[in-house]
Amino acid sequence: MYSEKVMDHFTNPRNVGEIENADGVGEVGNASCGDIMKIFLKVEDNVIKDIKFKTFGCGAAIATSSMVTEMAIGKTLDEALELTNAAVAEALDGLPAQKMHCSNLAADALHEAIKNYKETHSA
Amino acid sequence: MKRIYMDNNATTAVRPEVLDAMLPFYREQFGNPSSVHWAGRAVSGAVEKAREQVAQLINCSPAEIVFVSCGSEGDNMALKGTVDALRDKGDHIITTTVEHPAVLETCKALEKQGVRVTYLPVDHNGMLNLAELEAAITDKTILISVMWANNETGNLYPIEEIGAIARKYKVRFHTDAVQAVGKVPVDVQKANVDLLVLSGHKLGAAKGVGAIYIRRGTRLTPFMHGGHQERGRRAGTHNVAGIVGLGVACELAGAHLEAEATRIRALRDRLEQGILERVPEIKLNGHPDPNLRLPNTLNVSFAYIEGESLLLNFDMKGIAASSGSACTSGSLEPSHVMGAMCVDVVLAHSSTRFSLGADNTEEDVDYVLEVLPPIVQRLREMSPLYNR
Amino acid sequence: MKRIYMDNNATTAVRPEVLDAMLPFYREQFGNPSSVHWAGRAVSGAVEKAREQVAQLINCSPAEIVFVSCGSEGDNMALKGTVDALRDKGDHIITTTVEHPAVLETCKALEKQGVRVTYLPVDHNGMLNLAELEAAITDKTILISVMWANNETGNLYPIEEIGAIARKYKVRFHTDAVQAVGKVPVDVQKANVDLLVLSGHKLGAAKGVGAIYIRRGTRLTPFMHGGHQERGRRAGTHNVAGIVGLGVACELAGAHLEAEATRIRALRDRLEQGILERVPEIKLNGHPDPNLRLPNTLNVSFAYIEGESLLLNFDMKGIAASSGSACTSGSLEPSHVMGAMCVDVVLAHSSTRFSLGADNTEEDVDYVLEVLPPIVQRLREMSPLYNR
Ligand SMILES: Cc1ncc(COP(=O)(O)O)c(C=O)c1O
Ligand SMILES: Cc1ncc(COP(=O)(O)O)c(C=O)c1O
Ligand code: FES
Ligand code: FES
Repeated sequence: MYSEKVMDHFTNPRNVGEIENADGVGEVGNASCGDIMKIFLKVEDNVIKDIKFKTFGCGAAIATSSMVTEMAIGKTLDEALELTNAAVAEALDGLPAQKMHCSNLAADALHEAIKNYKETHSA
Repeated sequence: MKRIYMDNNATTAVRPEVLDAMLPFYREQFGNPSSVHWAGRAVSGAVEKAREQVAQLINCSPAEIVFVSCGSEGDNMALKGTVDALRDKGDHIITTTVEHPAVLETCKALEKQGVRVTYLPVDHNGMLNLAELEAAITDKTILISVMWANNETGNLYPIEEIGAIARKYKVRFHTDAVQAVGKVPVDVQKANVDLLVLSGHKLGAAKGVGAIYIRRGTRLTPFMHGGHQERGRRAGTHNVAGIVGLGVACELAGAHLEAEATRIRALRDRLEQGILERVPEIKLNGHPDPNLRLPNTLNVSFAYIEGESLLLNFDMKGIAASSGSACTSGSLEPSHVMGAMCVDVVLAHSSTRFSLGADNTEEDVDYVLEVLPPIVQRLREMSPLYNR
Repeated sequence: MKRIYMDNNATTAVRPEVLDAMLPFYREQFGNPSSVHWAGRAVSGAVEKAREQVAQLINCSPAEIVFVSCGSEGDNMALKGTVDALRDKGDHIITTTVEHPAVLETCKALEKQGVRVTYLPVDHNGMLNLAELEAAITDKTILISVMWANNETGNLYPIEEIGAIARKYKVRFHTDAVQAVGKVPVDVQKANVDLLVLSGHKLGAAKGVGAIYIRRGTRLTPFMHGGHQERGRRAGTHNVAGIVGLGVACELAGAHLEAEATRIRALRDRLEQGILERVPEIKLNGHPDPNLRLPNTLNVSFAYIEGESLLLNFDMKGIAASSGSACTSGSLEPSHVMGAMCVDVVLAHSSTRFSLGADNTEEDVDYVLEVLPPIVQRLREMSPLYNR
């Protein structure tokens, strides 16, 4: 059902955990439909220096979370904002059709975290 | 890698004796049992023998057995055939919120045709209130349909008592016994059921064959129209090999029922106790008394984690189980059975069913008990809902 | 004793390659294709491969194939599902008087629900008048259902032309192709059919499996309600082994279609010519041009004698064939197909179908030609209708 990349990220997820005193935190999804994603950012000079996630969800949800953290780290906030859900799914060599809704969360969670950073760090 | 199959409520391996019995009917005795000639004759005898074997397991007469293609067909036939046959008598069906989709979706389809359906709720343990059932009966009630055992929790319903209520009010009684037959004693006379459905692949026969018991004198409109097979009650060329195998599976199940139930119950109890001891923050789903569940079934929820990722991790260790999570179902909702029991939706997503079978051993159970706790812990540590 | 099976329109032996392909799915790859774990995954790939093989044989896309349990189920699904889905558009079905009971009895059941059905007559050769078909279409017509080939006579119907008429009037077109698929080229695109039914055991797969082609975009209410299998179009656990076998049978049939049709046609023609030469006072049933019939089918009536006694005599010589006689059917009427062709009722009782198959040889044909004439003669001499 899942590609090798998905299984790899599911089995050995990158950047799992929380960042204490994170500069930005984003949370999307709700438990009733099966997935919640939380992303934590450490930002320096507009660049994502560190990123961690926690996810409640299926294999696709965990793999997309892991993948989005890998893709975002080292990017400027503006570059990270351009990451799309589709790009995450593509980087995982695709997801099964019935799983596309999970992939619609990872980039959203990242964007939420950036938004949260900008709100709390403006001015 | 070790492979441990604990998903026998989803489907079972065909038993070796069953497969052996089936094989001659593909290339040697391949005739159509409806045919007059040599190729048909041998075969029709084999179908009739299987009918006797099935009848014996559930204590009915062979003429009351009709072969069908699966449990779902049996349930469709029981419900739709009753509504069509008894339309003049009434338009009301009573069933439960925890039935298999084969019953629930059929009821929904019947509702579109104007049939009224009462879906009885269950309590937190998944059990019915029989006073409520009795109170739901009206003079328009034509059918009560309650499953013998629930596929997700293994809960056993009080079929004899429901049969007595049905008889008291002269309402027809159907039971989906797909999960019960072969696992626990099933006696249609004692239980006073009028219609009962079973499915081969849940008891060691092949996929693609099942049977419905139709009590003598029960008017039931055919579901499958066409040829005269099954005395006009089910059209379509007989799945001869499948039917022969179902007969043998029923005979085997009957011969070893008690011993096998005892053996499997001990394994299940060991698994249940072991998990409860080793993993904190879990919830047992279904009746807390394991004797009020099928001997092979255990359903537990692991707080904070989701079922599919749990199953995938089990799978990587060779363990096959199943989950009530929405993420494994193809729909967006977690198990309707968990919902009916008012299991918290997050816990419903992590509900995990272990259903043991003929091939499981104590070593299998111990292996599961060994690998399960660290998997749960690892997933919990990834979960935003979990706070140590 | 020699055993010569010439009843392949009733059912066929499972081909050895098909059985080989099926065997791993009973005890090794026994999982439920809907399951997430190892036991389910391998199996779901196998089901999808079979879907492609079936699709290829009839030139459609795999997503347009739904697996069912037999031809009868397919026909029930096509007709009942159409009526339910298109009830708002109309209430009229056009079919023929020579359809299989799976279509005819379903139509009769639908008539009880208020559906109007036109049963098109056939001529003495069993053929349709397409002008009559066209004239029967009204703005309430929701379905035309005409079989691709007749099971008793082997007559081939002009499906492409009927498809063109259906398209012209924008009426849905279903064809029962149970006898055609695997014997003659079947192309759903060319023929412009919307629904097509086939059955495994008529083409070397097992009994208990079939398929329905549902053209993309064709609204069809499910016949079997329940689980999400087959993308919600057919509930019930997949008959995995049967489906895998059906796939292989379709692939084999496609690979050898022309060569095998030519070979079998030659045998059938030899049998046909031989009988016509050797036995006086017989009548060929169906189209006189053997090329307008299935390559494997011959149906003849032997004046003055009754079919069951003929079959029993054949049987004593090891020959398996079938008859349109009432005495073999379980009903009191001789074949409705013979009736529709206005075959004299006494001749209908002696109508005898020889349907050849993969295992038949020239020796088989010659053996039949040798034993048949004296049997016919002996029975005629016992008949009060016969006066030399
Ligand atoms: C033309 C035709 N349609 C339908 C059927 C029914 O197929 P099945 O026996 O697989 O239900 C048959 C065979 O019996 C047939 O010959
Ligand atoms: C309780 C119950 N009823 C009905 C069914 C349907 O049986 P089948 O898959 O044979 O159609 C199942 C199994 O899936 C079941 O567990
Ligand atoms: S989290 Fe439910 S399908 Fe992915
Ligand atoms: S003559 Fe005996 S059944 Fe017809």
